[in-house]
Amino acid sequence: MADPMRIRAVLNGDNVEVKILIRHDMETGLRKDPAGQLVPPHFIKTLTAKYEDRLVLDAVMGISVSKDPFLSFKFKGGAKGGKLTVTWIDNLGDTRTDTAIIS
Amino acid sequence: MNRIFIMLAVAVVITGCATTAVKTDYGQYLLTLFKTEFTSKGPATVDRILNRDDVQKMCSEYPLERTEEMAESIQKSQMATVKYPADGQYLGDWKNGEKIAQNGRGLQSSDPIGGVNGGNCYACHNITKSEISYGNIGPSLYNYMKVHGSNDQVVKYTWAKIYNPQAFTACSNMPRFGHNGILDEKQIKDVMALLLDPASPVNQ
Amino acid sequence: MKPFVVFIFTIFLINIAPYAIAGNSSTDEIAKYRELLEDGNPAELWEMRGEELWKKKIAPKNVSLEQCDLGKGPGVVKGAYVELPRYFKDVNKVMDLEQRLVYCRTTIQGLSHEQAVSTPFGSAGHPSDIEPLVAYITSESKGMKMAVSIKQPLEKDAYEIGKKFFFYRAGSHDFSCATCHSSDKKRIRLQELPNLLNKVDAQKAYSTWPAYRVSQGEVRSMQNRLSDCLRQQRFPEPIYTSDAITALIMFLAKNAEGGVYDAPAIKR
Amino acid sequence: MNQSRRDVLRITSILGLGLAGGLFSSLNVFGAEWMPKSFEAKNLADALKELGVDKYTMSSDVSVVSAEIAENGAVVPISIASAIPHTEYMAILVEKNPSPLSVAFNIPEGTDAAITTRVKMGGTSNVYAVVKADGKWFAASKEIKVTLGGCGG
Repeated sequence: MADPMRIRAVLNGDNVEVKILIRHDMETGLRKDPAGQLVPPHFIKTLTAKYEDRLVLDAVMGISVSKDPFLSFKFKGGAKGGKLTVTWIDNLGDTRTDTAIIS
Repeated sequence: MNRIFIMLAVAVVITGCATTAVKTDYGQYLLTLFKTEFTSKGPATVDRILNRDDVQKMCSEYPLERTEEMAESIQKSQMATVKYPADGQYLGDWKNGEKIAQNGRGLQSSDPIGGVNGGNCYACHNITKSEISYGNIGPSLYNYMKVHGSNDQVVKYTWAKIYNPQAFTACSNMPRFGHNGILDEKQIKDVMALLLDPASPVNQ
Repeated sequence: MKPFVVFIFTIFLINIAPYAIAGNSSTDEIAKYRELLEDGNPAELWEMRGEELWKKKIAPKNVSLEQCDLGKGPGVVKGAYVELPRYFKDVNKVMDLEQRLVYCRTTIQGLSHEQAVSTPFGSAGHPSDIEPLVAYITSESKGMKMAVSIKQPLEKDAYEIGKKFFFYRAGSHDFSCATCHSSDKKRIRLQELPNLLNKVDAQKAYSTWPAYRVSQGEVRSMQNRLSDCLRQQRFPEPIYTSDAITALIMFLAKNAEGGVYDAPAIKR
Repeated sequence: MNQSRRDVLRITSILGLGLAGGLFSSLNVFGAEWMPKSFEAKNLADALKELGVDKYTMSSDVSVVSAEIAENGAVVPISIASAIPHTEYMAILVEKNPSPLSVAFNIPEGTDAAITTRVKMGGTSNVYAVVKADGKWFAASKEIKVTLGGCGG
């Protein structure tokens, strides 16, 4: 159900520079809809990024990460053409995995 | 919808050939579009944009410059609208005035009918030292008393300026808060106190 | 004489400095905030979804939008936006992008008008199909120069009506578009207001819409942007894909002529 | 028809179980688990305590980079970084938020201890970067002002 992520992974010198954009509402559970009803919480709890089989980032998130989350980081040891795979899971059990090829 | 634009187009071609009154006609077409395409919502009624007073009409027609006679006639007619407080008390509670100055809501299509309107003064004016998020469409009002004094004349001028700024500047960008019923008499007193109470942060 | 001048100048500096610096550093920090946002623009997610929607066959006719003529021939998306709004012969009418999309959704894809204009502006949990389509189509004009035409008589009419609209003062607050957008270097709160009568400002403003608005968490189209301006102007609500708004868009697009298009952007 | 539909369902549910099981167990092995007590803590001190931070040192080797003024509190770009060797864990906390802990990262070997993300801020507040290196905790903070913007409506 979830929309695909936008993942960029670019080799720059020794570093692979990674930028991830995720389409997710990140509902806090504190917001009221126009009818005045509380909108239930719906947010990503965990995210992992793997280069091939190696874990390169591992995040846990709360309700105060912004809507449509953005993450940017760097790691060493990646090669052009290698695969970077990102997976997130939210509090309702929705999950999404996308892969980018390092350029 | 399609038909309207086609009709308008035909009208333009005809009048365009026959007369020179094309310029005013565009205004008429715009009114037709307002009538057919806009809907009243909450306090924001269609009537509000269809039926304008002479000042709105004149300032729309001559938006960037106008003759001295025009300006004077607007200022004179608007000065006559100013109602001073019946009890002779001009200053209310500056703390409430600050709230009014911060509040940008009221009278929008998204606002409730009969809700409390803000003055949104900070949108255009620097007012207090502590609020860094202020606009510059209007002049700074910080240190208002130091700059203008606080004698009776200044107090009356300030009241009239908030009530109907066009009494002093024809086609001013500032809303006519009193004349157009945006703020009531008590609210204007509170905003007056924000500017003219020695204890107000404006004068600290 | 000289020391006296210096003395006065120093006093002047001391007096104005604290305010001037406060004002400048605030706007500098806002500029920095915006720069940081540009590092990652969620509008790209809308562009991806929009491209998918453009190519997706949907009921009732089971066809995609790929035969939609945005002015440069059926299916041509590249560069279409910098020439919109424009006159379309098949309807004998000036249309902006969103009107044209609704037209294609009804005539080519066979949706009813109600279906074609449903949820024009998305919100959390209620995504719009139109905003992603707009994001995709506009992104295909990145780097091109704004080049709307007002040669066709109906295009010229739209421009003139839009100009009237821009200066039209009405409502409880006597506001028009011009109230906030006809002089240089003005701010509302800390937000800089483009002078839409000044070419440089008009180009910069127009070429960065639509945009992902961080305050709303959605990509907002030009029809949405102007409707929201009107709301804050205390005007009543225009129907979606109103000709009055298209006329206003035409006026603004023409003022931005020659500006290099760079949207969807990211904004407050 | 019914039979095949049931098969599909069965396959899906088995896959679902397998996936969920596999994923969660791999997370347990490789990554962090979501810590309800830390995320639900209502003030900075409690959030730090739940993270296991008994004491920490403010360090100039840790940084929080952002604009000093945010035009909108819903999206505030924040970069945190640590120049301390063997930084293995980093977290962002917004002191005045109803729940201060926003996000935390395990930094595997080979990954830079420098991450950029975006958080929501209820209002003007100090934002903390708290990092763990060689079992010790370090921190840095920066005040970010959240302003009222736009036309106010």
